[in-house]
Amino acid sequence: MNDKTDMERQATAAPAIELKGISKAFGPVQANKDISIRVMPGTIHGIIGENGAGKSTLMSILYGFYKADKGEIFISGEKTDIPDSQAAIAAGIGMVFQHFKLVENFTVLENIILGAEDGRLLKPSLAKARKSLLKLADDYGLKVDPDALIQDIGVGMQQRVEILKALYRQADILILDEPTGVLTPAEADQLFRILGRLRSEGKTIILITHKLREIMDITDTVSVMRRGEMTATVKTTETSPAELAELMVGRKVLLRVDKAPAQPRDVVLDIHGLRVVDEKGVERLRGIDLQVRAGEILGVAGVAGNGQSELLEVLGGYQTGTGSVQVKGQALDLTGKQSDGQSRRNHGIAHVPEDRQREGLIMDYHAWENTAFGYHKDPSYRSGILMNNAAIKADTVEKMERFDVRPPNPKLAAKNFSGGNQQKIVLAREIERNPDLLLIGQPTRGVDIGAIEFIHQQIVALRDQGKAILLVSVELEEILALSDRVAVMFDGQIMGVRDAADTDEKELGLMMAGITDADAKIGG
Amino acid sequence: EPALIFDLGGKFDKSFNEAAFAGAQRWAEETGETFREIELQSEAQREQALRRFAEAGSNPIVMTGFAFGDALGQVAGDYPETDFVIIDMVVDAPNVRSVVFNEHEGSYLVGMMAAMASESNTVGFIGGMDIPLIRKFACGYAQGVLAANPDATVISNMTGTTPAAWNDPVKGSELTKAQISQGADVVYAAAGGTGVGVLQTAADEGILSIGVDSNQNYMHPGKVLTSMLKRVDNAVYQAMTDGPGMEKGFNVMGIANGGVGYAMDEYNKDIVSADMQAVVDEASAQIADGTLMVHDYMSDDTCPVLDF
Amino acid sequence: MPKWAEVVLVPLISLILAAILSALVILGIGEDPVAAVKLMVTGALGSTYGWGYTLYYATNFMFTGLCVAIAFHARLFNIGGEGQAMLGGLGVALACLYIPWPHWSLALIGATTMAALFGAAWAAIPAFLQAKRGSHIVITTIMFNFIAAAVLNYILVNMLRPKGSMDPATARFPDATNLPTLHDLLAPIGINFSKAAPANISLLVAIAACFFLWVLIWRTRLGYEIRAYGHSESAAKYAGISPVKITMITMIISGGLAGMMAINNVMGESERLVLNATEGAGFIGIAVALMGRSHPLGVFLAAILFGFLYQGGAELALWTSIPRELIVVIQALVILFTGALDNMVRMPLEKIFLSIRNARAPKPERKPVEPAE
Amino acid sequence: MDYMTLIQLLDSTVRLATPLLLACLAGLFSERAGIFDIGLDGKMLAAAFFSAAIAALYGNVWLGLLAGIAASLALSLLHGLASITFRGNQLISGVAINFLAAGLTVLIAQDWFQQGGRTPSLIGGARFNPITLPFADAVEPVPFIGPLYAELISGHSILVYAAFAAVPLTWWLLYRTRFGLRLRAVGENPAAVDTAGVSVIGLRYAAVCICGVLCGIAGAYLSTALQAGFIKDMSAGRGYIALAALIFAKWRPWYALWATLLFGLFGALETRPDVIEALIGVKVQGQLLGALPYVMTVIILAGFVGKAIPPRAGGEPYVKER
Ligand SMILES: Nc1ncnc2c1ncn2[C@@H]1O[C@H](COP(=O)(O)OP(=O)(O)OP(=O)(O)O)[C@@H](O)[C@H]1O
Ligand SMILES: Nc1ncnc2c1ncn2[C@@H]1O[C@H](COP(=O)(O)OP(=O)(O)OP(=O)(O)O)[C@@H](O)[C@H]1O
Ligand SMILES: [Mg+2]
Ligand SMILES: [Mg+2]
Repeated sequence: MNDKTDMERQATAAPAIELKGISKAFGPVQANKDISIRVMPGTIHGIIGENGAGKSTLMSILYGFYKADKGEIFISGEKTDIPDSQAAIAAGIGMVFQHFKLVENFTVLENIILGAEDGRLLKPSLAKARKSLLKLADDYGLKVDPDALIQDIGVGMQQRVEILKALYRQADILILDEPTGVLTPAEADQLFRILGRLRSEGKTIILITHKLREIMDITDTVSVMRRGEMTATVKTTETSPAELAELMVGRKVLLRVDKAPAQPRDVVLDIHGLRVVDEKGVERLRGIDLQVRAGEILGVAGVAGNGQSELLEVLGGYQTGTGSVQVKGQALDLTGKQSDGQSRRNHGIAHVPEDRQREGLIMDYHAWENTAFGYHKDPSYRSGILMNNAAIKADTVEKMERFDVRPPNPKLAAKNFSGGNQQKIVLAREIERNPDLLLIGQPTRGVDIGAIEFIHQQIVALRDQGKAILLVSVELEEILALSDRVAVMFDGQIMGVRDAADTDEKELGLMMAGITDADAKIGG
Repeated sequence: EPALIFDLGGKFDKSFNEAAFAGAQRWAEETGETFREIELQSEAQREQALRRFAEAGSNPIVMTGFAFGDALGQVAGDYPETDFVIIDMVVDAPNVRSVVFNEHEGSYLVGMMAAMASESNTVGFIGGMDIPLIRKFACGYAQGVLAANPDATVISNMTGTTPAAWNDPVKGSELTKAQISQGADVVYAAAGGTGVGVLQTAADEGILSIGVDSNQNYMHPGKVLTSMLKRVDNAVYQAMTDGPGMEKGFNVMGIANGGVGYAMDEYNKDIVSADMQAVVDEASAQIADGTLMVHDYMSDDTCPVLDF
Repeated sequence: MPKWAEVVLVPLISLILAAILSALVILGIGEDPVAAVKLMVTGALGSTYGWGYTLYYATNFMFTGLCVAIAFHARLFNIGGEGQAMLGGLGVALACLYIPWPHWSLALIGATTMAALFGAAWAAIPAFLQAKRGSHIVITTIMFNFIAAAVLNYILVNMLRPKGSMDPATARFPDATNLPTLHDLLAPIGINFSKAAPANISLLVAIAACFFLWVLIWRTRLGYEIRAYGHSESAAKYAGISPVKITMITMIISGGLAGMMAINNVMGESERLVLNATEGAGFIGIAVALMGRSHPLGVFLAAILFGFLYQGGAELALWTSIPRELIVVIQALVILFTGALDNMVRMPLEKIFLSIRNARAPKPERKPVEPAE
Repeated sequence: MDYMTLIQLLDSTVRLATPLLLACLAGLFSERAGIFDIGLDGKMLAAAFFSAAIAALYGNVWLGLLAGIAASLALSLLHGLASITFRGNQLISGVAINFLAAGLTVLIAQDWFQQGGRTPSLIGGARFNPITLPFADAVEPVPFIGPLYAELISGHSILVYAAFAAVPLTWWLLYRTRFGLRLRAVGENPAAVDTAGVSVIGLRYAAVCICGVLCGIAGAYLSTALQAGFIKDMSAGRGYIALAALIFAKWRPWYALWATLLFGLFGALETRPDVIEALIGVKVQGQLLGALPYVMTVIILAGFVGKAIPPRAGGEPYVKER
C-alpha cells in the first residue's frame, strides 16, 4: 500500500472522498486491486496511469456505475453505500465519463434534466433547467445553446453539457475522466480555468488524464495507478513529469521526440482545389491546396471538425470529392467510382485512421486478422483462392514483436487489447507496408505516455526513410513535436502553412481560431 | 381397423375435414369399433402417413383432399392388399376407390336459392384460397343465381392466395361488409375458417348467408339461408362400412346419388319458402336426370358467367 | 469458461430445460410425457425409416439455416428464406419440366443451378433496395415472402398446372429427374436403408454446402470481407470493402442457399412443385442459424435436432391423440431456451467455472491486466 | 367511385387499421425503449384466444379483455426476461414467442373446448358491440356530413375509439412527460440513463409491459369485437404488418397512425377489386391483388420514405460488464 503521506495527515478536515480497499474484477480481469485513496475537499486530485490501469473502473465504482467486489467508500468522513448512480448523485458526486453518456438526438436541455426532472411533466422541468443553465453559464462561463441537439454540437460542447449536468445536480465532487483527450488547446485551457473556479468555490475535483503537463499545471495532488494498483500518491509540487512518467510505466521515459532535421525531396502528395460535400450537402472542404514531400512530416493542426477528417477520408478513398489529387504524379480518382480504400493502397498510400476502434480495426477480429485488414487481397496473404492464414499469423507475430505489442498474442481479439496496443497494431500494419505516403490521424489519442514515445519514434523513423507523412492531430504539442511543416485548417480551408521551427503554439492557436496573419497582426 | 387421414386444414375445420370425421364417428358409434386418424402437418407426411398406416395393417385407409392424389398414386401399388379411399380426387389404381363430388351442382342449387331470397338482386360469393376447386364452387353458384334471376349480379371475392386464407375470419368479415356495401344481401362462403367470419358478419349485419360442406345452418339460426352439403361424411361412412374388399373405382357423388345437396332443417325452415324449395327441387331433379348441365369450372378452367 | 462448456454444456442444459417444460405441457394436457418422448425417439431415430425422415427435414433446415447464417455474418437479417425457397422451387420445376435431362446427375446439377439462381434473384431485390435505397431489409424480405406466395400461386394455378388437375401443382417431373434416395445410395455398400423415406442425395449437397460455407466464411477473402462488414461498416469502408457489393453478394449467396432447398423437397421428395412446398422451413432456418451460432457445423447439428423434432412430432400425431400443435410448442421452447434464454444457463455456469479456476490457482499471481480471451 | 363507396372503404379501413394501430403503438413503446419485438403477432394471438375463451366461459367481455391483456402481458414479461434480464437475442425471443403462442392457443383451446382449437361463438355480453355515437341517427340524412358521421365515425366498438385515443396519449406520454423522456433516452443510450441515476431495467420492463397491454387490447379486438370468437392463427400475420408500419412510421406515434391507416386502406381495397379496376382501369388478377399491399409497401419503402433510423440502442442488450 502507498504510504499515507504527510500532507493528508496534516489536513484537519475530513477527506471529501476516501476509498478503502476497493477491489473489482471483470471475469478473469482484476481491474482494481485493494485500492485506497483520500481526496481532500477543495482540491484537484489527478490520477494518472497507463491504458488499462484501472482508472476509469475505480471512478466508475465511486460513481455507482460498477459495484465493487470489496471495499468501502466514505464521503466527507461518513461511510456511504453507493449501489447505483442515483446514490452517487445523492451523495453529491458528478462524473464526466471518458465516453460521454449523452443522448445524441436529444437537446442539451433534455440531456441535462434527464433523471433530474422535477415532477412528472416535462414543461416545468425544462423551464427551470433553462433558468439554471443561464445562471451556470454566467457563473462559470459555460455557455451552451440549450436547444441544440447533441449530435449537432462538437465534442467540446458536449463535454460542457456533461459538466453542466453534474453542476445542475449540485455536485460537490466532480470526476472528469480524460476530459482533454478531445479538446483543442484553447478549449482545454478554458476547461482548466473553469475547474480552477470550481475549486475556489470549495468543490472537489478528480481529474484523470494522460497528459503530465495538465497534471503539473492544475492538480494539487496526484495518484499513480499501474496494473490495477495504486502505486503512489504525491503532492504535485513535490514531483516532476519525469518521476511521474517513471512511476506510471515502471521505467524511465523520454519526454521529447528526438529527431534530425528533415531532408525533403520530391513532392509525393499534390493536392489542388480539393472540395468535399457531405451527405447533408454541407461543404466540408472548400478548396484545399497542399503539398507533402518525401522525407517530411506535414502536420495538419486544427480544432476537430474543421475538415481534417474529411481530408483523410477523401485521401483514404472512402469519401468522394472534386479537384485534383496526385500521388507521385499519378492522379487519384475522387469520384468513388473507380476507387476505394483498396486502390489507394495500390497507389502506395497507407492510412492510420483517426478512430482506430471504428475504422482502423475490427474489434471482434483476432489480432492476426486485423493485421491483414485492408491488405487482405495482398498476394503474400493468399494461397490459391483461399487466404493463407498461416502466413498472416506468422507476419503478425513478427510485427507484434517489432512494435512491442503486449501481450504478443495474435489470437487475442482486438477489443481485448488496451488502447495503446490497439494503436500499435494499426501502426504496425500500415508502417510496415513501407508506403510512399502515410496518412495518419490522431496517432496518440488516448494512448499512454510509454506508447506515445514509441509511436512518435516510429513515425520519425519512417520519415527518415524518405517517406511522405501527412499527420493530423488536435494535439498542438504533438504537431509541433513531430512536424517539419505545419498547416492549419479552419472551416474547410487551409489558413496557412508554417515551418515548425518558425512558429509557436500562440500563432497556430490564433490560426486555428480562424484568425489570419493579417488579422492577427492588426489585432496584435 | 380403418384409418382416416385429414388434410392440412385440420380435423375441426367446421366443414370438409370435420364432415369426414363425423362420418367416421358415426360408423364407430354404430359398429362400436375404432379407427385410426391423423392430422397432417406437412406435405412430406402425406406419403409417410399412408405408408405407416398401410404397414400397420389399417384397412381401408380413407383420406380427405385432392392433395393426396399424387402421394396415393405412388403408394397404392406398394400395398395391393390394402384398400384406399380418396376423396375429391381420382387415382387410377386397382385398390383405390376415388370419390369426387359435383360441388358445382350443389352450389348451383344454393345459388338459385340465393337469387330467390335476394331482394337487392345482388348476391355474393366469398372463397378461401384462390384455387381451382374454389372457383368450381363459385362458378356453379353463379350459374344457379343467374338461372333463377338473369338480372342478378354476383360479386365474387377470394380471401387470399396463401393457406392463411382459410383462417382469416377478420378478412372474411371485411369482405362480407364490402359485398354488403355493394348491395349484396345473400353471401355464400366457401372459405373454411374464414367462413366463420362471413357467417358471423352476415348475421350481425342482418343479411343472409350460405354455409358450405357441412350443415352450418345452426350457427346463426334464422340467418343462414341454407348450406351447400357435400356429403363427405356419407362417403367416409360408406367406405368404412364397406370395409376391406369394397368395390373400387370411380365414384361421382352428385345430386343424383345424394352426394351434394342443400340443407333444410329447423333453423332455416322459416326463411325458405315452399315456392323456393319447389323451384330448387325441380332443378335438382333436372340435374339428377341429366336434362340440366351445370358447367364445371375444372373441366376447362373457364367459367361462362364469372371472371376470376 | 472452457470452450467445451460453451459449445456443449450450455446448449445441452438449455435443451434439458426445454424438455422439462415440454414435459409439463404434455402433462398439462393429460398425456404421459415419458411415453411421448419414447415414441418420438423411436419414431425419429429408432429405424432407418425414422432417420430417413429426420434427415429429410434436416436437409431442408440445413439449407435455410445456412441462408440465414451467412446473412447474419454480414449483419443482415434475412427473414425472406421462405420466399426465396419458394422461388427456388419454381426454378427446379422449370428445369425439371422443360429440359429433357438424360440422367439424374445432370438434372441435379441443372436444377441446383436454377434453384440457386431463382432464390438468389428473389433475395437480390431486397438486397439492392437495402444497399442503394436504404430500405430496411427485414421488412422488405418479409414483404417478399408474401409476394412470392402470390406469384407462385399465380404461376401454378394459371400456367404450370396440368389441364384438368385441381391441385395447384405442376405435373410430376419425368423419371429421369428423380433423385436417388438414401436407400439407393446405401444399397451398394450393403446398408439396407428404408426405401420409403424421402431423404435423398440432396442431403449430401446440403452437407457439402455446409462445408463450402465454412470455407467461404473463414478461409476466403470474400468471407473475410463479409465478416468485416458485419462487424463494422465504418471499418469496412476504411479498408476498401464496398458495403453495396458485400450486401448484394451476401444476400445473393443467402438467397441461393434458400433456393437450393428446393432440390430436396421439390425434386427429391414430392417430385413436383406443390403450392405449400416450403412449409415454413424458411422460418425454422432462423432458429437453426441462431441455435447453430451461425457456424456451419452448428447449423448442421441444429438442423438435425429440428429434423428430429419434426419427425418425432409426426410420429406422435400418428400414434397418439396429442394435437400436432404440441410440436410447435416444443419447438418454441427449444428456440426460447437455446436461443433467447441461453444466458440464464451461461451466467451461473461462468461463475462456477471461475470459482473452480480460482480455487485451483491458490494465489492469483500478478497476471497481466489483459484478459485472456 | 361514389361517396358512399368511399365512406364504406374508409369504414373498413378504420376497422382493419385498429388492430394494426394498437400493435404498432405497442411495438413503438417497446422499440423506443430499445427492445425489438417481432413477437407482436404471437402476443396478439394469445390475447385473442384468452379474451375469447374467458368471455365465452363467463359471458363477460370485460373479463375477457382483462384475460387477453394478462396473457399478452405474460408473454411480454417472458420477452423481458429473455432480452432484459438475461440479455438474450431479442429477435430470437420474439420468434420463440410467436411459435409459443401459435401452439399453446390451439393446445389449450382443444383442451378446454374440444372444438378443434376454437372457442365457442360469443354472444351478447361476451362481445364488444358497436357504439352508436350521439345524434348519429339524427345526422344521417344530412348530405355529406351525415354519412361521414353516422357511418364512418359512429358505429365502431369502444376499442376502436380507445385505439385512436391512444395515439395522442402516446404522443403526450413520450414527448411531454418525464417517463417519456426517459423511455426515449433508454432506447437511444441506456448508459446515459443509467448514469443519470435511473434504472435501465425498470424502464425497459415498463415499456415492455405497456407493449403487452396494447397487444392484449389488439388481440381482444380481433376475437371479441371484429369477430365473435377465436380460431387458430387468427392474427394472420397482422403483427408483422404492424412492424412494417412501425418502421414506416419511423417510430413516431402520429406517423404510426397514418401508416396503419394506409395499411388498413390497402386491406380495404383488397376487398373491393371493382374499385381498383375502376380506379386504374385494368382488372387485376386475384392473386396479384392480394400481393398489392406488400408490393406497395416495398415501393414506398424503396422510393419515398428513405432511411428509417431505428432507436440507436435497439436490439442490443444493455451490458455494463463484459
Ligand atoms: N465493462 C468492462 N467489462 C470487462 N472488462 C472491463 C470493463 N471495463 C474495463 N475493463 C477492463 O478492466 C481493465 C481496466 O480498465 P479501465 O477502463 O479502468 O482502464 P483505464 O485506466 O481507464 O484505461 P484507459 O487509460 O485506457 O482509459 C482493463 O483491462 C479493461 O479491459
Ligand atoms: N404528423 C404529425 N402530426 C402531429 N404531430 C406530429 C406529427 N409528426 C410529428 N409530430 C410531433 O411533432 C413533434 C416534433 O416531431 P419530431 O419528428 O421532430 O420528433 P423528435 O422529437 O425529433 O423525435 P425523435 O426523437 O424520434 O427524433 C413531436 O412531438 C411529434 O410527435
Ligand atoms: Mg479510462
Ligand atoms: Mg428528430
